[in-house]
Amino acid sequence: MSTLLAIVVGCLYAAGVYMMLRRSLFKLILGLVFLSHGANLLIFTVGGLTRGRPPVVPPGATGLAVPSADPLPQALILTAIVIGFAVLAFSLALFHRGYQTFGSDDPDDLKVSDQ
Amino acid sequence: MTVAILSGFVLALLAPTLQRVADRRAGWALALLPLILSLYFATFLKAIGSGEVFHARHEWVPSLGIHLSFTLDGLSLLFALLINGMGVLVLVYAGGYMAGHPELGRLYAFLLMFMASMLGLVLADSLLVLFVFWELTSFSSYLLIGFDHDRADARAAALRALLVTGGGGLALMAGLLLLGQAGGSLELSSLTTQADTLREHPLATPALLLILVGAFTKSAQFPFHFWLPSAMEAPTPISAYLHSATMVKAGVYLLSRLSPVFAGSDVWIGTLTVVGGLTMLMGGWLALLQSDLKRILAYSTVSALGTLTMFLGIGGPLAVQAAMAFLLGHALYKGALFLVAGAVDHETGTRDVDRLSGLRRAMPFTALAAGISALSMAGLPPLFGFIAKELSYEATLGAAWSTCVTTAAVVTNILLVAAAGVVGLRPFLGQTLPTPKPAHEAPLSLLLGPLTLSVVSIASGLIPAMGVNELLSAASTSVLGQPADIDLALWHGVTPALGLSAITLLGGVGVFASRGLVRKSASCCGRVSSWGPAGWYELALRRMNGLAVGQTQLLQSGYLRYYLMMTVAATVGLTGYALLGRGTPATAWNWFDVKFYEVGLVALMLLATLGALLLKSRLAAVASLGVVGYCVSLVFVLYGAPDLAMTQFLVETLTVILFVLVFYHLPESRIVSETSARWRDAVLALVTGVLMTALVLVGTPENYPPISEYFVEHSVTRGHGRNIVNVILVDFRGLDTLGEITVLSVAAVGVHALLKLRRRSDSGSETSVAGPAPVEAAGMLTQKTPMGELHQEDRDAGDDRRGSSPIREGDKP
Amino acid sequence: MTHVLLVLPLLIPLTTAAVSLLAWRGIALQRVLAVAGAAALLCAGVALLAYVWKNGICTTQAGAWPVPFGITLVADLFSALMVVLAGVVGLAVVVFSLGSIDRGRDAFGYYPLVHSLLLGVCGAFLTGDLFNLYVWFEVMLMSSFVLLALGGERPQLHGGIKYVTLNLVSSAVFLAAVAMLYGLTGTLNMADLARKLAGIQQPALVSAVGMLFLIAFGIKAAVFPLFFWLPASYHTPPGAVSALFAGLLTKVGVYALIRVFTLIFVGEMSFTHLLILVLSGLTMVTGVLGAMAQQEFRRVLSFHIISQIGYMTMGLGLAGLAESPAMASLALAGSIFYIAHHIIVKTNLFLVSSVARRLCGTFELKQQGGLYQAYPFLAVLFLVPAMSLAGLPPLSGFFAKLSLVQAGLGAGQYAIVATALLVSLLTMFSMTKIWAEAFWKALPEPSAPEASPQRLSTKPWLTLVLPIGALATLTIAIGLGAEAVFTLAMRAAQQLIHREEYIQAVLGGPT
Amino acid sequence: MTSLILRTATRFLLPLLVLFSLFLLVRGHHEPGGGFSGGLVAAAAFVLYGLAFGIAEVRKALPLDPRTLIGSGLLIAVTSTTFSLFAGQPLMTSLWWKVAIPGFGDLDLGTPLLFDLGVYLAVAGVTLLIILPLAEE
Repeated sequence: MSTLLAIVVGCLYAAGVYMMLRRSLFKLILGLVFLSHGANLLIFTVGGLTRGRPPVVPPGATGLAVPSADPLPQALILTAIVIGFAVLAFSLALFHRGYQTFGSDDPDDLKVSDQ
Repeated sequence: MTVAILSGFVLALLAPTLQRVADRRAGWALALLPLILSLYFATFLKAIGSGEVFHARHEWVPSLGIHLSFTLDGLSLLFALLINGMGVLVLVYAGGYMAGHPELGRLYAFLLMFMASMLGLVLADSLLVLFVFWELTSFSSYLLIGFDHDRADARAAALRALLVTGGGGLALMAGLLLLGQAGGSLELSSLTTQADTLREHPLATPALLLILVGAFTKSAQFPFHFWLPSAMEAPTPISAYLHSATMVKAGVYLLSRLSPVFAGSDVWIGTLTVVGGLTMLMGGWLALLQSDLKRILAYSTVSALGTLTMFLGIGGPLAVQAAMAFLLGHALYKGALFLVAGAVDHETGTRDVDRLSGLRRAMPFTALAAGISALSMAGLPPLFGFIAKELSYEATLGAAWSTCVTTAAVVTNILLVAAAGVVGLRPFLGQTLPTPKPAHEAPLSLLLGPLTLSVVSIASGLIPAMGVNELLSAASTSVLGQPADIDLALWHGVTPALGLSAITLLGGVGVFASRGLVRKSASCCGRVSSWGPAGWYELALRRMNGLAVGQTQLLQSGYLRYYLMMTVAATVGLTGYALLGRGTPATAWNWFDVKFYEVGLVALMLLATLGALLLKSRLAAVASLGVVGYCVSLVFVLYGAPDLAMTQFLVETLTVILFVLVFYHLPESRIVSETSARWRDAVLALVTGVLMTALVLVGTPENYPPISEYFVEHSVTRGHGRNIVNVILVDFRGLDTLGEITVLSVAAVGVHALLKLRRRSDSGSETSVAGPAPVEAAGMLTQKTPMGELHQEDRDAGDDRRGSSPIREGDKP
Repeated sequence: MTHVLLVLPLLIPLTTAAVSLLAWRGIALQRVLAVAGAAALLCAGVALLAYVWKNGICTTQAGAWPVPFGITLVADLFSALMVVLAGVVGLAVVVFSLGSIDRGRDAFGYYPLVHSLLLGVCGAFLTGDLFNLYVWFEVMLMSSFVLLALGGERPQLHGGIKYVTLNLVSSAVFLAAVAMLYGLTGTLNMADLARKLAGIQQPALVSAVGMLFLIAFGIKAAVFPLFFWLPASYHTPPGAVSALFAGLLTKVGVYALIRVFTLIFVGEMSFTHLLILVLSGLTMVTGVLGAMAQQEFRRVLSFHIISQIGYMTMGLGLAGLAESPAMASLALAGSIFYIAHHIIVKTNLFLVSSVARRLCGTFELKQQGGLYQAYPFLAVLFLVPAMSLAGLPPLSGFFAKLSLVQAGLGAGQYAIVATALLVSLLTMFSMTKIWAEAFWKALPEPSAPEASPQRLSTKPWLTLVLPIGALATLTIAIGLGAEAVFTLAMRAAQQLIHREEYIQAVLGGPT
Repeated sequence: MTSLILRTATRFLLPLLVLFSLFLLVRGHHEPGGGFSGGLVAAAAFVLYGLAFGIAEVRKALPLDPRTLIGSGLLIAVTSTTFSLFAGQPLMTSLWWKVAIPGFGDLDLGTPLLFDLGVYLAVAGVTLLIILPLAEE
């Protein structure tokens, strides 16, 4: 499965990059979401996959009897998901304001602020 | 010694205040400092004449090898006396010349800063300290040349001087550091002691060449000379001080200083003699072609600097003595002539020699000083200029290729005799011509300088034993690195040098008489001058600016897509090269344990991804995005991550809601990139994807037991929780979570502000929220409404500039 | 003592931000809190620096979990110095903001945002854990996003979208890089990583991961060819915000680069550090050329940031290629000195630009003028940092440049030395451009009617000039007292070069 | 959206969902859940309420302004981490107490739970602060 997921990760990154390069801020933000999915799955895959055994100690026990999924990548991903959400919400608001101000969804119209 | 240097800087800080308080007397008052310093340094004359050397040393930045070490030997003493002596005269002169100027206080400050820097330069023993002061002189001369800052010409001239000398300064810095590396020390005193081994070091020649660049730029040697004439934009007191007597001699000083280390090496002799000789000839010729008093003087200064450089290149006791004598003589007469030129300009309103004549009647004292100095410049006895010139001829006659060198010197001197006539005699003799301002005698403050210098010229010519002998001997001793005894005298008997002097004088008079002809014929080939180094400088500047604009338009194009593309390409390129560029690493293919429902899940996910990629409808694309998110959440479920799954599920739902809220009302996007762009992007995207896949495949092998084993073990016993992920979040790695909720909070504040804070905001809740903000703190703005003030503050010019920006106003009602 | 000192730089801004958010109705209170918080942060930083100077590298384990399992906070001299600098910039900018930020921004959380930015910055400096570094980076980034866009003016949105997008790419790369390292070594603690990575026999993979870090941090540091977001955005927010960004943000990227490439990725230095050196040269040149092409005060300054980032990374590159540890230390010390100098000087220049904008009504140099005649004091306050930036002795920039050049010559890397020197001449050129246009030149006639240099009323004048004056004084002090700062930089560099010291301090247990 | 059924249902759902979110928070230390999911659910409850009654009503129904929620959440979280500093322990060192509740048994109470509560409040406040103005647009 890790091989399959590796390919999925690649596809998500590719999709993200492709979308970010489109002339649409909407696609740009979609692309960002895909990048963050890709990164999350990458952590998940690289951290090692274990089927179906959540890292929760049964009541009464003090440790896990059987090897279970690595909890650390999960915690990292959780943090990353939340941060990704914060970033997404802000980008959406930024886009929203931008659209209201310039009336355009085309990033090429943002050219004037540079040289 | 250190106090002597620092006092100048301190006084510079106080000068503007003093000027406000003392007004007309400020110049006289400020001149007291250099006067005291001159006397102070003069007291060393006896001891140094008898071979003593004085040192002072303080720690400054020892870890970088910079010690504030100073040495006073003959050479330093000569310069110190020149700097301070001229300083006295110039400060007094400036007070009269610039009387009533609103920025006179600043002028004093800059002059004093310059004086102190120059003093530091000639006293420094550490090469880096020397460099520090070197740069300070460049910088203060920048401020001084641009003193008339309202004029674009003055600003351009200041910049030109700064760039040329500053550029040379950087070469000098590299050279000095290399020299320090080669010699293992940055102290001049210890470098000179190991001159022989140093010269053999492979770094010595590059170091020397770099240092020469620095010295040549500062001392206006060909091809860097062009900044000096244009620096005549500065008010005359500044030109007199910086561009005749002191700053331009800094390069010569440095060469003299390093002479004990390098003199005699082929590079040294060749470069200095050739460059110096060229500069000397060219300066003399160009001086003759000018009609502006200050420019004539400037070019003749260039010529003199060339002469000095040439003598240092020739080397040996005779040449060095000649150089030192010439240096002193030149400072005396050239300083006086500059001051005279200023006085003439000040009293008549013009500096054009063709419009000046017969001034001796209106300005007798000025005329007297001018005459004496001009004669000294022409090398007539009994003035000091004569002695210097005799010595020079003796030196050239004794040099290698003496015919060549002597001829050049004679030709140059002929030209300079003519120039001296143009500057010092022509305006004062003959018929009186009307001038823009009716001419009358200059005030005492303007006369003091020229007259004093003239007197010194005569005195040192007549009785050189009165200190001058000693001073120049001591200076030559320092330059040669071995005792040198000069016995200056007006009469040497009938020598070849005397003959040359006579030829020079006759030739000079001849050229002076026919200078009209010379100038006319020269103006025919005037176009040649635009080919000179000044033209190169302008061209280089333009090219550089063109390059800058071109490069910036290319790189900082404003297209976000290109920025992204570059960034992604750099990522893929560098990472890919590091990973695959040097052989293929082993990968862990692992197809066997795939379950069929997993394949289904992945297929669904990829399908949805494709949907988000290709679907035209925004809602459909968002829905596809949601599907991908839920699939990811399912992956988490399958692989033992219920917390993740739950969070991912909730977040994905929120995401979709947000997307819908934002995009629901917007029209479809209709812009489609060109096919070629799509292909290009697709390739880049694909390569990125492949790289990431490859990274995952290569990066999975576990080399060490992960630290999470500790968490599993201690979650219940020490973390008091059975859900290990949550214990990690709130305890094991709680700091991450603290940061994470901060990110969330900040984002929320940002979203709120973005949506609520705006230009045409209805005065809703936020306005009242603002409450009684301290009015005086936001005070200078006049708008009543808080929202309106937004525009006052730092509105960006990016849009203001481009009124015709293609972007429409927002379509929100 | 260690436990408290190490966490104060985090707790102070965080608490300030949290309380300010609670007091979102009381703007006056927020202002007071902001100044007090920034001052406290500065004090805490100085105390920490003094403590580390005396006791060597110190660490604390968040949650008292043993290394490498919990999150370690580490202060060596480098990071402590950076915290002090963050405090200096924070305090200067907050005071400047008092007189320059409008009430609209005030009411929408300007001051808590500044403090959350400082939190992110200090967190990044102090953490010894790679994922934790990611989190602090995000705190910093998110705060900067909001500060950049706060006010929602058109140029801000323009710049903001580019800034956000490109920095998010950086975050994605960073995250992937951290994941790769965890996969390789099973740990996140930097010291532990450094030790374990040495035992991994996959140089290509390790270098590739190193490249990911180079890219991720390179974007934040605005290294060639990853700097586009910076000139696109830094000239758009209010002056105080640009100053804050200019002072701190890119330097966090540089800090991270230095940390990671002296501690963790030291296996293939002839490849990685040579690459860094080449990129440094390109960064210097492209940045300074960009600055030459600009005619707007803040744009010139923005491009100069890029150019000078090149100098900072140059030291890192040289350190990797130097033959002796002494030379490597000198190179890194040059970098550290440069960072310290640049943070102060650049912040100051942006603050000056903001004042100039107020006086002339525009940032466009062509339309500015007359400041030298009307405000000689301000002119001096500009000249000091500007000339320091150009490396004029004896100001701070000279010693920064000097030590780098010395190290470059010592390492025999003449090409980069020549580049650095040439670029410093061009820097001088564009600083004099600002000087000639905004200060020397008379104010052009047809500019906006309200835009004649006129004296500001006294109170904001004070809050505006006080920070500028203080920073200028600091620049001079660093120059004249270069020995103290350089000794500090040198010792910090030695700590970085002798990485065992760091590893020992962290893994050997809390002191 | 303003159907009677939804309104009636929401009136009941709001307290239920808030309760459920608290349940998630409390149970999170042992079973999947925790402050983050809890906070999200709590916020969702109010968003749902907004769908039924309009955003203005949510602002009225909210016990605290979202920004206050965020501020207090952050402050609680920070404060919970600093207790240990006073005890001479590193930041965030957890302190646990066994509290005997009659009829329930021993309860493990500790600073990490307080921290989680801070997370809960902050997340709820954040979500509301993001969604409410967007929904108002």
